[in-house]
Amino acid sequence: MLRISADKLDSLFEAIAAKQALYIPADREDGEAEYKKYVSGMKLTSRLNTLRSAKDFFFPQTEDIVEFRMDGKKIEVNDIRKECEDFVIFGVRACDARSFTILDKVYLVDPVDSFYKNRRDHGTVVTMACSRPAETCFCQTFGIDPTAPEGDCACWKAGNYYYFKANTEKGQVFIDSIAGLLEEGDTAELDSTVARTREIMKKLPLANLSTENFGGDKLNEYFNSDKWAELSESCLGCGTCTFVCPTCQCYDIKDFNTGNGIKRYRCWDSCMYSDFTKMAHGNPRLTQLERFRQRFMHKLVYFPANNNGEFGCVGCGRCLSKCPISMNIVKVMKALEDK
Amino acid sequence: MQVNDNKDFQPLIVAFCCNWCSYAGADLSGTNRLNYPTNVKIIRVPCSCRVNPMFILRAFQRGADGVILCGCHPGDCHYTSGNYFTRRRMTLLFSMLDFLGIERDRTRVEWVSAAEGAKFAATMNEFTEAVRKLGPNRRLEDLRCRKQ
Amino acid sequence: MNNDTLIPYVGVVTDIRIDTPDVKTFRVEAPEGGKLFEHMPGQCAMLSIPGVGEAMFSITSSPTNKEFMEFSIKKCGCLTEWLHAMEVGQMITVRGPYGNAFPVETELKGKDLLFIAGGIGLAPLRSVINYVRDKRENYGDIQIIYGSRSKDDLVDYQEILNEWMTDDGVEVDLTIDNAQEGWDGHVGFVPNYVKELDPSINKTVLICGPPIMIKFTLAGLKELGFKETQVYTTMELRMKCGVGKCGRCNIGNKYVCKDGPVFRFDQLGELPDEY
Amino acid sequence: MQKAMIERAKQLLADGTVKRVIGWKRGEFAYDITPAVFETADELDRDFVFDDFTAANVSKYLVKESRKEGKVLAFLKPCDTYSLNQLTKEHRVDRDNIYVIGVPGGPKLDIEKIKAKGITGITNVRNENYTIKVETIYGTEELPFYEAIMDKCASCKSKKHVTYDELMGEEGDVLDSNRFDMVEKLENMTSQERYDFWRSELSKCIRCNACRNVCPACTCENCVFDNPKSGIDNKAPADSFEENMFHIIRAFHVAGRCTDCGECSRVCPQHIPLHLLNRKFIKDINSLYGEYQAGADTTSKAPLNEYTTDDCEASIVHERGVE
Repeated sequence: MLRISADKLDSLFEAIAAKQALYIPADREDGEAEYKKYVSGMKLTSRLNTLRSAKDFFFPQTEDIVEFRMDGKKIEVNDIRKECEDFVIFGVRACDARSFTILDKVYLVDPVDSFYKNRRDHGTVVTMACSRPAETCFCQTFGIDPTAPEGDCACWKAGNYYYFKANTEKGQVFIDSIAGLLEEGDTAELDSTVARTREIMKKLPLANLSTENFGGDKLNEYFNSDKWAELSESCLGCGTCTFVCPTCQCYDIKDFNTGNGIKRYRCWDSCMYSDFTKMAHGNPRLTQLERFRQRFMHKLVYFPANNNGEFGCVGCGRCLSKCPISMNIVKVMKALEDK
Repeated sequence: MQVNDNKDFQPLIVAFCCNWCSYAGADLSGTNRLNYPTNVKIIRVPCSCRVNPMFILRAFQRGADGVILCGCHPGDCHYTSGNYFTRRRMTLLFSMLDFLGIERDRTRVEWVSAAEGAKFAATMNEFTEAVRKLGPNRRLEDLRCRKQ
Repeated sequence: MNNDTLIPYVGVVTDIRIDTPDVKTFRVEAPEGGKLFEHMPGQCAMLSIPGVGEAMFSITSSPTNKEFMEFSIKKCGCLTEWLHAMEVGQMITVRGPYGNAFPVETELKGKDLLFIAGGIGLAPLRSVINYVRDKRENYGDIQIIYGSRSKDDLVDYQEILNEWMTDDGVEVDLTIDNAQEGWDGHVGFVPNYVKELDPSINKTVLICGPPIMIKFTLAGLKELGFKETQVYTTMELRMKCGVGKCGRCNIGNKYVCKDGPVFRFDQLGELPDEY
Repeated sequence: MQKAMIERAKQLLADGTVKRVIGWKRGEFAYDITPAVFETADELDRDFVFDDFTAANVSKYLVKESRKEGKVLAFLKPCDTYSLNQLTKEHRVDRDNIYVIGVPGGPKLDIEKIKAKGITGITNVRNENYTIKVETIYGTEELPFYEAIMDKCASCKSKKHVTYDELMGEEGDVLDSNRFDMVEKLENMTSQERYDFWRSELSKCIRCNACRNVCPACTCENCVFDNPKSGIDNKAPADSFEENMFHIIRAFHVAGRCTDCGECSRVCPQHIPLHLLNRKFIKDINSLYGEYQAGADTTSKAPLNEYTTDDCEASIVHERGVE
């Protein structure tokens, strides 16, 4: 298998960054990690994952869609889309890599979202296998193997080496582009690392969480569950869970008057917000109970109903650690199952 | 920010003037043919107390380089006490803007009575000059609103 | 790059008709004339005034009209207030068509049709009614039961009087909520009127109106012997994208903008009660 | 303490004094505690928790809970009682419908601080004589208690309960805290340094509104940032201006009403030190208009709701501090 020794990682990054923009998860002053554009000397974080998910690369928090020039009764529409430049995201975890396939199921189905597709076409995702999962991890619940991540190209760290394997054509192109720096090597150390990680995964506190009681066929059963009132009672109605979530894909479209034209932009929206479904004549989701229910029903019931049983969660655990009141999908799943 | 090399820069100043004193003061300076910069845009408000901190911020957002708030002298408010509240509010707001690193010379409160046409013109000249020295507002501007 | 569905076309308002004190009908054409796009009866479009907002409206004109599209809009919020303040010649932005349509070419073909509408609820049905009238040979009898608060609140009143009522095989029954001078027709709520009229249960029903009217009318229809599979309605929820991606107009796992807005009542029955 | 609280709550439920209890509910792990309402003794026995991680301020929930039928029992830490007093003053809660039991305050632990030390796979956290033993699937780690306490607890202003119907544990005092140290440090920087500091902090904002929604002083029915007619409901930090605007207005709107409970910074997923903005206002108010602690009582007028004729002029901002 192709590999590179850990001390040459910097030169690998340099080589990639010389050709296209490279983003790696790096440390921030407050101890969290976030994706940053690579500059010489930047180091990979030691944190398991970034605070914000990797969805930002394909579905940024805000983006301009179209511009209008208003002149009396006349309107001129300007398409301001530009072809995106090629970029590489290095070090995406297996959970986030799966989140891209989930977002694809929303944005790449007819009618294709050209803004998303543009970025997707130009981005190469290099994933990084996990070896030290956290207590909040439950990706295995959704059939994700963190020791064999998806993405265009997968990468493993074992001992003193980083190993690479292409999963897609794009990944192969990526490997070919850095082939000069890689060397063939045996995988004994890699195999033992993977085996060790698999043992750790069995010990994770959420290892036994299962989706067998969820899916599209549970719609009425769970929608009418009396558990929602209790689960949602302390929800603040903030958007933290939705904004750190790698699969939350809802957006709002808003206009901003710049004084010399109107910019129409889209931005992340949260089903937890009171104005999410508010109309001139009323709101079908009047209290936090309905909004809270919508978020979890979407991930556990509606999404699988529309996508052959695939769930809208990847078990990255971000909402578990970031919710201000520690209410999260794991607690919801356990409460709903507990009849 | 380099000071003094902005000779050509003409700052946009937004002046909120209370209807009873300062706006009349501005009127008087006009009828007395006193000069003050044309780039001072006056917004008339019923009382200086009407000015919400949001107004100040939005003026900056929409391209103002300096914002000045003019009201009746303390004790002379048409509504008895409006300008006293303004004074506390704006003190705290300006202090906060300063705390965030926004140049403190971009904001000012000045009391101008209906009889002080000369003071109004002088204040505007002085304030415009102070802002001109600072250069364009970059720290509290909205890039989307920048004129292309 | 292909044209994205989020990027709208520009349309020109070429005529504004005042229907009722709070409903106006806007005629929209492409700047070079003609329609902006083709649609089927029941489909919707996103209208917007940039800087004010964007919202979904049903297209009230029939697809058989080849020159323009019409939208009947009730003044009830921020955007609609702006729309009502428009003058002829004003440009607006339009994108669409969105959603499914009434199955006029499949399930409704050859059937006797019963339209029940209340207030502005006539707007989406008008498209179907005119479509069916223009392709008269494909459909059986047509009955239209339409009610409103008062005579002044009847949308498209002139068209009803001059065109629909004069057609052969079209029966129009109007009602208003409270008696009023100059009105010698029926007085009473739509649900009761439907029961009084006792329509044949062989008819296929298309219903649209305020939720409370739909609820009671449906109960009444069931009493008369109608089945849920015979009744169609059209829904409305807050929408932003129109293509089932922005994630807010869902009822259960169905998106009103993409899987709707037209639903048959047996389909709605399978969905959670959140609309 | 936890046991005594559960017993007392059960008594009050049983004798009909209260109908509901608001407190904290245990979570999946040792640290993920959720504010919750308990209605039965069973629920209390099973889920009620009061430990080193119950940092959440539950007083805002009383806005809703106190309007329901029947009295609600609230366990409040000293800092939480300030919030409740402030809410009482603003008529946002029905104080007569709340039975307050004062419970000892922190310092509480901040799990983020433990995780920032690279500790992961946490299965249990124990406090043994102010040494924290963190059990993880990778082994046990130790660290001194005070290295992992909440920022808000590290600069605690008071251990005194300002309102209660009953007290459990010992009453503390108002402390001589160091809470303005960081504000002062920033004031002594140059304007450019301050600008850079806040830009790097505020640019992290994802506008999740957690700081606003958790704030016991933010109880407007419809926030100006959610109101489509306000012209500023832009929902996202689309420009650096939006970030500044949101946080200035958020802090300004609670100026003179903020009790400095520190919830805004606690809940911020991006660790922005939002409490510094609030503290700047508190410090200014104290120095310009006299010492004032919001929530210390239920009768005094808020500093922005009153004035004196000899208040300082706004130009004072120009005259002091570093340019």
